Amino acid sequence: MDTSTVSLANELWFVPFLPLLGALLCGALHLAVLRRRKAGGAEAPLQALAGYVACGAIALALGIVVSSWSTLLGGAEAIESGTWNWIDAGSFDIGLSMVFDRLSSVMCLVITGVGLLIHIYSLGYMKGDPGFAKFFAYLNLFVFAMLMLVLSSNLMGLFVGWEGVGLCSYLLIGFWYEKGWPAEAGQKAFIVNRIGDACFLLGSFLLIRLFGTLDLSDVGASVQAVMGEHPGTIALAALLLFGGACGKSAQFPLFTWLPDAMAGPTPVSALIHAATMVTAGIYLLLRLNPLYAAAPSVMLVIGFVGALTAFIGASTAIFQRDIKKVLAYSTVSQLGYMFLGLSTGAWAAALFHLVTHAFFKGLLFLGSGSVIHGMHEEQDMYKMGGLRRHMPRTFITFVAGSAALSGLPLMSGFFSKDEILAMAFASGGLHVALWLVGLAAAAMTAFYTWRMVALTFFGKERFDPEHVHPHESPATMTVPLMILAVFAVFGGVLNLPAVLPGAGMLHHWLEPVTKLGDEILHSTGHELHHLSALSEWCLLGLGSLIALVFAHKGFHAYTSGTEADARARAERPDAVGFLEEAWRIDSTYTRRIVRPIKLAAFLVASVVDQLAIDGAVNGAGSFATSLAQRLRGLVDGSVKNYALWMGAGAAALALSWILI
Amino acid sequence: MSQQTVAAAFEIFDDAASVATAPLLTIGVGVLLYLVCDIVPRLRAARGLAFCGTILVALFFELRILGADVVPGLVLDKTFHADHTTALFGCVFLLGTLLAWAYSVGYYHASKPFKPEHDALMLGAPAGMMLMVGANDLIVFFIGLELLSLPLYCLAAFKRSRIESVEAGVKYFLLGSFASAMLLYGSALVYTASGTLSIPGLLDADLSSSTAVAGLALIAASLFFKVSVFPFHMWVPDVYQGSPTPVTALMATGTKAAAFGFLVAQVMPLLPPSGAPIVAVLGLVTMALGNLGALVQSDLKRMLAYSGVAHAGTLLLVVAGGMAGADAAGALNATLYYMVAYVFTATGAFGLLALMEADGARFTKLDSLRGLAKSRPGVAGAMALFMLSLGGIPATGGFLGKWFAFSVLVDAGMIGTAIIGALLSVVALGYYLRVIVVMYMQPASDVEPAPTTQRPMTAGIATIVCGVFVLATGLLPSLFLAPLAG
Amino acid sequence: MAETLFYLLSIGAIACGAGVIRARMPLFSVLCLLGAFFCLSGIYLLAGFQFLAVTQLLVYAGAIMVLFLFVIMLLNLGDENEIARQSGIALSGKQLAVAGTSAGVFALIGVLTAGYGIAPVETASTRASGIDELQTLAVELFSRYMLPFEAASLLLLLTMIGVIAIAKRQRAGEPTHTGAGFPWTKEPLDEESTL
Amino acid sequence: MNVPTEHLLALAAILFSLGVLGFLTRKNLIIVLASIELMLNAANLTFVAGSRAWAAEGVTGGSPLQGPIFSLFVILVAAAEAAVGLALIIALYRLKQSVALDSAGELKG
Repeated sequence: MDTSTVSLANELWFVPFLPLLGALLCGALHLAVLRRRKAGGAEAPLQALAGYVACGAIALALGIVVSSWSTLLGGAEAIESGTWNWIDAGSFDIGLSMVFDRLSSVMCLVITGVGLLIHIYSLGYMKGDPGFAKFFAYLNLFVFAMLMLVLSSNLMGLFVGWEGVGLCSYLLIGFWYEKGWPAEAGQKAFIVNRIGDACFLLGSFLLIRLFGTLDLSDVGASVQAVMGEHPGTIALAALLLFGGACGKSAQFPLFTWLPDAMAGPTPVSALIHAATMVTAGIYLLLRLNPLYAAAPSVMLVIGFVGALTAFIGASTAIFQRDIKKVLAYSTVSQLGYMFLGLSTGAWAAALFHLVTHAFFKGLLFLGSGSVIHGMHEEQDMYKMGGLRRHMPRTFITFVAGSAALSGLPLMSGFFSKDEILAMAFASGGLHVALWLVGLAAAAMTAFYTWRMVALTFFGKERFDPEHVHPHESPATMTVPLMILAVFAVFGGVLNLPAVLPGAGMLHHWLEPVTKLGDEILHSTGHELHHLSALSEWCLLGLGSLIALVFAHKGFHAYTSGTEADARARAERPDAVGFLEEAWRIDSTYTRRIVRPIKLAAFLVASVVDQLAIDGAVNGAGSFATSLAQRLRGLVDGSVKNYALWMGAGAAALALSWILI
Repeated sequence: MSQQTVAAAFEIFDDAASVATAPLLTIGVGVLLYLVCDIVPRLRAARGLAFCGTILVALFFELRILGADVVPGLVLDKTFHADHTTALFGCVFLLGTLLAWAYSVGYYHASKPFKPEHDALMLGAPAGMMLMVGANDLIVFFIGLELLSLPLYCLAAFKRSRIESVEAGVKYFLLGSFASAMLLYGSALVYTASGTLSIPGLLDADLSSSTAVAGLALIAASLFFKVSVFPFHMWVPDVYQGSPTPVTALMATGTKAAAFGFLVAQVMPLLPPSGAPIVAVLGLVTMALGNLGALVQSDLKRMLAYSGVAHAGTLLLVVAGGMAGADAAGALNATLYYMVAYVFTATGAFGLLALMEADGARFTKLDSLRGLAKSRPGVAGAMALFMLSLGGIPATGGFLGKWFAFSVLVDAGMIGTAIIGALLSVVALGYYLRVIVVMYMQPASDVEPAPTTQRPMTAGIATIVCGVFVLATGLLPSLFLAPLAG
Repeated sequence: MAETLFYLLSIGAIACGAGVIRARMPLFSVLCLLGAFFCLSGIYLLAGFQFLAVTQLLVYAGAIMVLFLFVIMLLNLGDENEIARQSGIALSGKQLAVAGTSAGVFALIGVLTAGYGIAPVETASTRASGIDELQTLAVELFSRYMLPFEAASLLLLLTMIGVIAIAKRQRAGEPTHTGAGFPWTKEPLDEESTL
Repeated sequence: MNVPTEHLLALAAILFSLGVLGFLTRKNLIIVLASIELMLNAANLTFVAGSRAWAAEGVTGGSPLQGPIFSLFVILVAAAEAAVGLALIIALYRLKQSVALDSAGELKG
């Protein structure tokens, strides 16, 4: 990086480490709580203290982020902290520093800003929970890991954060483990993510092989030099890293964990599974934009995956009954849009959507949390209805968020989504087909969003008024909602379309980061095409039209109640079922992949049995367990058998080496 | 003539040799001192001191080599060598032995009268390990191997009133002797083909004849037995489970590290490159078997044994990478780093089990850990840390070990193998997480009262040391890598 | 003459080896082993390795054999019922096939070595005093191989300690757990030693 | 003695595979132990054959001596191994009143 535009600032280390300190303090407070509980003392003051410590840590981090950001506004390209020489292995060194540049500043503002609001919200939401202090410890730990992820100067440090957020996500999804299924959902999330992480690691090894470094700026700078020599390796590395992003950002085919992750407390869903962690994949691709620019075939794959995910997610959300499931599938779908944007080389558009999505989806999750809180932990929308009278503040903010999500004109989501779609349209070729898919998904988005609003807040009250008394949430919860609502409505000004005055702020802001990627795209002839003002206006109009029409349809069909669903179920049971179960991808995994493997494993295991093992072992349960159970027969306790394997193994090894 | 002999001996035992063998001699003298302390009634109180003192003095000598700019290198007519790598290995062996010993304090009940014998045997073990990694001659290696193995056979059966322990000893002994016989026959074949037993000599010799290849294969097979690789791994779960837990800790870590050290540093360059795919397949199968085996265990010791098998599979992939042409120094460093991290992690995990057994909960079933986070948060926290490290979560040593291991594979161009291996290691996290789930997310079992009795201070210190090293290997790798780079 | 003797001794060694693994009684097996040692010792002598031949006889025949016989007597393994229970082969047909094949492969490896082409040795016998002259051996052992030599002494010491600790007669009152399964699930914990 | 090295090696190979066969098939621990000794002796014989061949090749220095030295160490270790093995057999016999191999089969899975 050019030193003249970089200023040194060691205070950047505090940005991630303040939350870490907060996490440690909260952990200690949790232990103190446990001790006091055993002694029978009052634990509430300690719990409350933990909450304030956690919020304070995030607030301080936000303070540093804002002051550093003002330095950037003053014209600096990046601020970098001193380097910590992490690994020094002679030929291969990794020095870690915190880099606060145009891209990470935006991410940090979102993480600490939205994070602080969600922390404050949690003060109210988690009140009275016995694990209050533990919750904040995890939450702070998560923010630490996420900040590490976006601030690290190299891929290794990024990966530490990457795994760290996964771990915290696991801990937080399984937070209410007493219920049983959250613990399982947490494990599923972690393990599906690990598949992606394995790809990530291998991708980074390939980068080491290509560039001899993992320093992100060096990698970006040296792509151009080697792209002519090793196009295959570059594409493979890019693809593997994208595999990692697929896991973390819940893209097809690894998205199945995200809906299950809703087992966690709602603030967790808002912070981790909507606003921040799931966008890590987008961040990774943005950060490595020169690499992806140099691998056009991978870019196309990303576009397909993104569009497909957007479509699957949106169509699945249509018939969900659980309000958090609607939002979860919606998140999957919106992340798909971001990847679609990236695949066209519209880096800024993807980041723009990431930011607006953090606002409105964070808002919607928190709003749904407020609803759930007010409805005594009820998540089924069929048992809601007419809530606007009972919780007006939640209602208004929720509607604002929904407007943004569905892309109603002039809302933040409208601009960001339209920019992605416009870019896809402008790219021409296959991207036009992807644009059509995205357009269809946008229509469905408008539909399911307003269906959700109608089912929740309008129509008859479908709950039992004897037992359920809906009430508005406390101010700690509603104030963050209102703040987020303001951002969700007006966030669009960050990056207005070119035809409006003050356009493309974010685009210009990001230019230093994406310069290399754009250059490579330019040199390979894949550069961004610009639309004429007329076609841009047309696209904006088309987007507004679709959003308005389908929002109206969705709202209108469901204000009266749930009859529309019942009718659809009666007429097309198969189609509805198919959509409800997320295109049955999860069960397809079981049927198409797990079962044949099981069968093959069974065959192999029985052959092995025939050769050397007496007595079959009863295998049951999942594929791995049943295979493992069969393999237990290998270790049957008989020395003779072990010796036979050894003798035969040694003989076979010797023979094979001689013969090869 | 006799004068000539003495002169030859003095000539060969030069300054470099004395520096290189100082840790070994310390151990030898230490064992004798320990026995003297045990025999003389007045000195019995000083036995612990003798044990720790010996280890610490030996550790000092190893650190002296580690810190020196000029290493002794090949000494004693090229039969032994000492450099930064062997010194670091030596430190790990000594510390591992000390930790295993710390966990053994207060562990034995019925066999307590024989505790001094136990300690003497344990004290001799690191000498065998150091001989193994420093060996540059098959004779030296063989004696080192036996110096390690024979005491371990006895230690495995040390709870001689329990059938499980004796059975573990018998199984380990029989299969170990079989492996030794293969090693000897293999060495004999290699010697017949090449006329030398020294590794530098073998590096120069032509080893392409089928005799030599068969001999190398048998040597490799016996090493594969020691490091527990398919199809030589089946003894591991039985022996680890049956042996006294502190002995298991030593067996699982030190033996494996020493055998891998010799395998990667000395044998790997001799192996035929065309055999690399077979070794890679063995590694993958081992990983699969280890992980799947661990998945269904309800006994923690057994689960950790299978997990150790899986880890051995990962490292065997490094060997395959080295055979296929990856940078040999890189492969050795990767192995060393992996093993450093693994030794402290696994010793800690096994040690905590020993601690809980000693406390009175005389079993190592997974269920007996239920609710541990509430009853003993410290033990649970340490255990969780070790599990995360074994699972390869960043900021722990286990992660960096895996990182280096897989980067060797990619360096060798074995990307397909690397992908399968990385995916297989995904499965592993399932059972490590289960331990954490059981400790943190399940209510205490009502059948078994929470273990509460004596907690030897040594075990506490050992756990802290393990924990610190696990984190240090994860966060400050330079500490361990810097001496190797120079 | 020497050649004939070698082949006779070879046949004797193989026959004794077969006897070791075919014997019904452990005692007979061990005696066959003794025979094999004698034959091999003779071969070493013929090949010019006097010291090795002597050591073979001293250590194997003199020490190891006595140990074997001692244990057989101690455990009273000559008893007819015992033999019926413990002799024989505990393998299924498939396992036997695997064992036979593995052993066959090892033999094959040895035969392969026959083709590797070191010329027939004619000059070795000209070395009158043999290859392993005691003096040269000693020099080598105390110089080049001093480290394994010293380590071997430690090895013997530790082995002695270990063997004593394991095989020593149980003290009265020392609990014994012989049950099937995991005794600690059924029995009370080990009490403190009742030395 | 004017015998080709190959014959020595072949004898060793036969003895080794006999030992392997005994080790893999027999049930009685004493006989299994005896089979191990047989294997070790086969290795020794191979060392002797190699040493003799390299001495005849005119290789000077320590190299032809390495074989017999290794053999000496093997004999030493064999004695130690036999002692440990027999001690373990005694320990097992105490608990199980048997020296059959399958009496050690509690641990499995």
